[in-house]
Amino acid sequence: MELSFSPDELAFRAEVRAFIRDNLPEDIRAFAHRSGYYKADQVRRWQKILDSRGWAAGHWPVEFGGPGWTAVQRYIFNEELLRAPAPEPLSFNINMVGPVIYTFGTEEQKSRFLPKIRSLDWWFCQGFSEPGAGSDLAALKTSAVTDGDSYVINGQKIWTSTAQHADWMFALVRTDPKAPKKQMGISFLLIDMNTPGIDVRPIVTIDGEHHTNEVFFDNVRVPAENLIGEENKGWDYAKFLLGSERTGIARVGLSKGRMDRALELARVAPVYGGARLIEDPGFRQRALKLQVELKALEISALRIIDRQRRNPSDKPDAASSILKLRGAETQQASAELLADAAGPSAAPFFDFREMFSDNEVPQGVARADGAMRVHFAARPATIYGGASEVQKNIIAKAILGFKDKP
Amino acid sequence: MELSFSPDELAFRAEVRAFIRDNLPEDIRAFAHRSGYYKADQVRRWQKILDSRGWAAGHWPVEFGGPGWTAVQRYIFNEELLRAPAPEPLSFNINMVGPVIYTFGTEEQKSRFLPKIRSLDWWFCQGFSEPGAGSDLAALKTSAVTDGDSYVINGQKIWTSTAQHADWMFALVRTDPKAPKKQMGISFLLIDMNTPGIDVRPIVTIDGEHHTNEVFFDNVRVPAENLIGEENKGWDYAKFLLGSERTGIARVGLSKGRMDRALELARVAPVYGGARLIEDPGFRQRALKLQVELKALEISALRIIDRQRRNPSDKPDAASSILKLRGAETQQASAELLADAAGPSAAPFFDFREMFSDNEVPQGVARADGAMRVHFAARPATIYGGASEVQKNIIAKAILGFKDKP
Amino acid sequence: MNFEYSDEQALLSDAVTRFVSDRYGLAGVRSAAETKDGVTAANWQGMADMGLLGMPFPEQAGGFGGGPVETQIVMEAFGRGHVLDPWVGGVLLPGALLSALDPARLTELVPDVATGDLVLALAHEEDGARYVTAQVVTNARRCGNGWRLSGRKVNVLAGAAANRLFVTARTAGAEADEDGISVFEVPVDAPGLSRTAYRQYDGQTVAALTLDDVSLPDGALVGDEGEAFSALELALDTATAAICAEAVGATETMLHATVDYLKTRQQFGGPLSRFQVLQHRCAEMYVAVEQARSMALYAAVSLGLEDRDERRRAISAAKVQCAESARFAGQNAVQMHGGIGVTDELLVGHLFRRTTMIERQFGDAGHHLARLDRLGGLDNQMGE
Amino acid sequence: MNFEYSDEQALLSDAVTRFVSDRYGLAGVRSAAETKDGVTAANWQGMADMGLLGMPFPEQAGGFGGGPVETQIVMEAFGRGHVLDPWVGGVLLPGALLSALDPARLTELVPDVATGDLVLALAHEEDGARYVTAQVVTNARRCGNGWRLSGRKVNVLAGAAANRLFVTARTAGAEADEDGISVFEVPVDAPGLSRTAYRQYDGQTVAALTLDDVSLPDGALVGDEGEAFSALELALDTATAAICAEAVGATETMLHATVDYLKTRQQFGGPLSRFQVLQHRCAEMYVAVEQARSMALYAAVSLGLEDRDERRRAISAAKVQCAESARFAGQNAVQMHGGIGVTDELLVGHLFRRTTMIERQFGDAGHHLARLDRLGGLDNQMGE
Repeated sequence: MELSFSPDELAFRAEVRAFIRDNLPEDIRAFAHRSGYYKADQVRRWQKILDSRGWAAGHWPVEFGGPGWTAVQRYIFNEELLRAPAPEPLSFNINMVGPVIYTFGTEEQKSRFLPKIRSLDWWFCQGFSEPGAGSDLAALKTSAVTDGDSYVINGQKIWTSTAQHADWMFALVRTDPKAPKKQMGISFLLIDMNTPGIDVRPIVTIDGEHHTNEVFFDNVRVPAENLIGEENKGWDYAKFLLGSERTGIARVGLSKGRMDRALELARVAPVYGGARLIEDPGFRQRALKLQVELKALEISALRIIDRQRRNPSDKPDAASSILKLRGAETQQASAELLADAAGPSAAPFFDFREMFSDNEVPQGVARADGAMRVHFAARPATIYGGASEVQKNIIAKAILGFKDKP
Repeated sequence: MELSFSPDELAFRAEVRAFIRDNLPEDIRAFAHRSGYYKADQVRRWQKILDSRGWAAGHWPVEFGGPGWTAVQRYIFNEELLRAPAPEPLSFNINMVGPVIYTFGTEEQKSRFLPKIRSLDWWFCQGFSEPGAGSDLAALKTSAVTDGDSYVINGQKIWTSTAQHADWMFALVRTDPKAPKKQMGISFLLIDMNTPGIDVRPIVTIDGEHHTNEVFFDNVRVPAENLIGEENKGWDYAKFLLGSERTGIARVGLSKGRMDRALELARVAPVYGGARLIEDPGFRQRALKLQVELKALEISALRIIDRQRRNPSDKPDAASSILKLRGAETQQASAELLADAAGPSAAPFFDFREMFSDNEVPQGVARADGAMRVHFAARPATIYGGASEVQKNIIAKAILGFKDKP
Repeated sequence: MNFEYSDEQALLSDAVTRFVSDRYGLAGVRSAAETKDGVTAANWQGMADMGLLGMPFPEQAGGFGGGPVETQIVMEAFGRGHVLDPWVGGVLLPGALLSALDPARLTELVPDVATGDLVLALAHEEDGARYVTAQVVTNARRCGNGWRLSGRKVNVLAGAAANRLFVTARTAGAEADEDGISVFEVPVDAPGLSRTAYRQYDGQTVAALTLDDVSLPDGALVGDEGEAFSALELALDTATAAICAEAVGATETMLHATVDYLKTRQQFGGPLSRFQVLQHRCAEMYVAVEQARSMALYAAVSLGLEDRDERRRAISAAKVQCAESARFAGQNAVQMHGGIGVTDELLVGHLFRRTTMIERQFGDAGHHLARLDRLGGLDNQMGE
Repeated sequence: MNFEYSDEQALLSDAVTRFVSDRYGLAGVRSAAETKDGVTAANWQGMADMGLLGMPFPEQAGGFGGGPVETQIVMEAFGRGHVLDPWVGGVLLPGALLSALDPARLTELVPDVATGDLVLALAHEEDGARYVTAQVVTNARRCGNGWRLSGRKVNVLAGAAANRLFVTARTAGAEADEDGISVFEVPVDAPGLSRTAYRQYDGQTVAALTLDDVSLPDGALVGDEGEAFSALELALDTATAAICAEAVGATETMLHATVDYLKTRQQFGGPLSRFQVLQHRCAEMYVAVEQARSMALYAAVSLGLEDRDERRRAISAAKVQCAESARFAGQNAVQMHGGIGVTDELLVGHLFRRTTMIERQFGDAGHHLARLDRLGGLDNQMGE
């Protein structure tokens, strides 16, 4: 029993910290600190830097360019990136489509896609959700009909984050509409986003930004060689993808980074009587309670990693639902603390899209311009990737053995 | 629009306060202050004092001995009792069986029962709940079979609070087991607790006390003249009873009284550094938040009373579910604040039943002996009289119009 | 005790509700986005026609004599329909300040405010002052027969549209002293004054002002020199009570929108409304809305109190409750809408941005709990 | 990083779990209620036979060399089965104090403690001291070659059963000074000492002591005069870590009991378990238990830290989490059981009384959050 990191693990953490300090471009660091946000080109540049260090894909097998890290090293690496903050390797590429390809893809697919996925030369987006399906993913309707050596795709995807930047999409499409169960008859396709017939339309979210999209397919032709695995087995690959590498989902480092920033602001923000916000009893109580929750969550994450190390299993570990559930809540709580620390300085809307070029905010009006954006952007954390309600259903069924369908 | 009490209402409040101050026996005041609790004989004595002042039954019609108060006066009266604290008129008598009798009873029943119900010469308990029925009251099984001029009762009641003190029980019994719906075939009977065949067995609750009981009926003969209203219509009378006089259910005064006591203790309890608990930031924040909640709840209660005054209706007002729900929560929160203010002084178990006479607590060990008892005794507040979950169902259905059965 | 609206109040409520439902909602969001200065001309004219722009002023000053309860009625309706036009910033807040500091000056202005020809604004907040009302660094010094002002003001409500500006400045004392704060009327075309409009996250357009040695005549001083603090605090408390009512209206709309959405939205083979956790969450939102409504009323009524500390306690308690209710109801409305709740396609997302700002406007829950704490809590029960 | 139990630890866990499930639960509540002094003789002997009474002491002292992780294993099992016999009060807490103050004296005692012949107790808490460790009014003054003690002690764990008492008393300083606190060994039959046993709400039997000019020889002083505070704090931190683990076990049992109850209990024509709000509440209880388990581990491991402030931060953070988890899980277990949950007929009601006491024992969440605050928060992130 040893809760602390070993000397080797601590050395690794120091190495990661030093690498970030020395190699993260200053403009990325400054922009993130100001906005809690990254631009697409910043994500690409940083991923190339990581790739040249061999750190682009922490949990990939060495033969495909992984660094051969332990689960603890992977955890440390992610947490350090989040807290720095520095961009994480794009999840669609590294955590999702990459593992699907090296597990189920052909040799040709592996050699064609994996290096470019790792280096982010090819940016992937995820085409799973559809309007009307909500959390019921398998209710998808987008159709793929075989025509010679191609599939012809028609339909619509929604909540397609970063589609506006993406070179490729990995998508679930319906290849057999007559299959007896809705989970059958679905295939997993890679779609070049430059193919004619694809229309990407922005969805603006409550943080005022354009992260996500609707994507329309009108007779889009996809070569059959872009099918992953077997036709009509796509649901299996999707389940594999959604269950993999969930120990980082607590994202404790992200919350810690927000807490760091909130305390930094609170040390200068005035309150009544000439004191600073950091001395305010209510603020301190909230910050202290959040520290305790984060510490508990961090240890819970490490406990689950450790258990998985000792009892490896292919099945997703239901206990990691704790990490998603409580992780999302603490991301929100830390974002809220940050917004509260910023106070009125967070009110002005900063348009990182530069869509409204006439909405010019005078220099110096606000010193905490990213705080409100971070607060709004944190709200979906309890919705996407399995909403909190879904995580509780999982715990109730898989861990507590409730059989009644709620 | 006038949120404050009118001069007349304020004068009435002053009159009630003065009456309590001048007439509440000192032993009752001292015992309640020490324990948050009353003994049965104290409840009886105080009720007689109120009755001789004409204040025993605030909302009864004047012809049956009510004082002719407005809804606001009734609210003020109850809140003053709770905050003093002084015993409330026994709910079983005054809020429950009394109104049923003067609304549905015969003239003989009215003249026989109402004066003794008002004066508490006859203490009533409520025989509704049964083992196995839980919140599903209408699933009751205790049977009443006609035999000449009597009913013969067999079965079992549970959660029969104060049955050990009661002279009478008002009970729901099944007179027609073949009725097409379980709500039909139920009758409302008054049962003399001295009748042979009744066995009262104590249930000890987590506060270590004996408030409630199981009551067993073995061929208990009840004269047919003790039937209220029509046979097999008992469910209607029970619904009438449960829906009546719900504006006092927030019991804000009770919570305020607990808060008063908690602050009193906090002014002397030491914390680190030579300060007192009342200066502790965390304690103050909790107390302040609770004050705000109580103020909101009080105004919500007055708003509902005012609306009912302007739009009288026979139907229970679903909005009063707010009062039960939030009222029970604030009763618990104030009890918890009290227990926390008392700290280790609340740990010793004080046995007001004197059942364990060898559990003698040395004088002076604890100065806040009732605090933990109050905390435990407050837990059922969210369970009895319609659990919090049931109140939320009521709001969801009756106010928000959700039709799906959850 | 009586919570009933008078006949006039009931008529006002109906009229404002109709006005708002005709013109605002998502349509109002779009028209507000098209304005440069945050005022939708046609809607502002509509408010003038209904008498809303003169409502809070005494009849002898040419207003309609509405009090805090009328403001509460208007703001609740504005909240329900997400009215972005700056009635609080352009009418109520500066009006309350002038009414306390210099009623005669207000009487002069009221007729043109009531027709919509004049939009007022109070420029008080400074960058980094957070919620400390007395934190005024902008300074005014006497210069011959007049004054010279220098400093910066931010987040000025109605500041982009205003054609009469009232600016707080320090004429004595140190940075956060309550004594020594004065109010000046500054012509919008005064040399040395520049203003920049920008949007806040809730879609309101506000302004930042820079005063670079702006020269003003002696008569620009409003009220007594250095004595503005308590009027300023009263005006801010008045505006706080107003946005408490706005929060009630906004959360009510979010609740109804959520209930409707759950009843309609099909998922896993049935409507979302069949899930008990969602039904219960809506029930809790309903409780939150009603508790906020009670405290918004309490705030409104408290504005008339003689005892200044009693008023401050009531306003702070109300803001704590309304902020908490807005937070709970807003966050859960978004959560239960799922993906669509975090977009700008439904009104609920816009209302959420507004209630999130209301939580913090004129002091967040922490600020007001601290103020309540300093004043010994409600009824001064925790005081000395 | 490694959370795995060693083989010995795994064996210990199995053995204690078996022992507890054989002897405790509701049966243990009844046997504890029959004792006068709070120790069930047969069960205490059983603990001796298993080596639990000597477990936390060094092997060279005749113990079994168990550390904080072993304590955590034992206490979690004790919590699961609601063990009322005073292992913390009679073995762990006074043992930790002696180990820090006077290891030689401990070595003398260990053999008899391990066999169960000796039950120790630390009499420290005073009436009205709340959680202030340095609040010691009981005084000891030198008198010839010895000492004379006067004062009162309350809520002494294992105090009714103990045959070796260790009492804190002030030899210098003012009421709440950290300096000037000393520990004395007081024979249970010392003239002037009286003790009264009574029950606490959780069913534990404790004692109040009155010391009326009790005369002690010079050798009664344990450790250095006036220097006991930091050992006392370490001992209390050790006991705090132990009851954190107990809370984990107790809440885990309450969770399982609730899940089973919901699956079994029929209401409105079906099992309660079909209600989604109840399922989700159980899921939240599960999260609460797991978060508490993580922090109980953190507390255990922190006891070995060199840096005293780091240890204090960790213990306080753990107590805050475990108190909050105990509160949430306990209150909801009772709520979901409904009426039967507030009676003493099911174990859940007894466990709830115990977890409610654990919340407050050795300092409640407010006390420990304040301590964490004084120490600048975790990692001293909020310090100067």
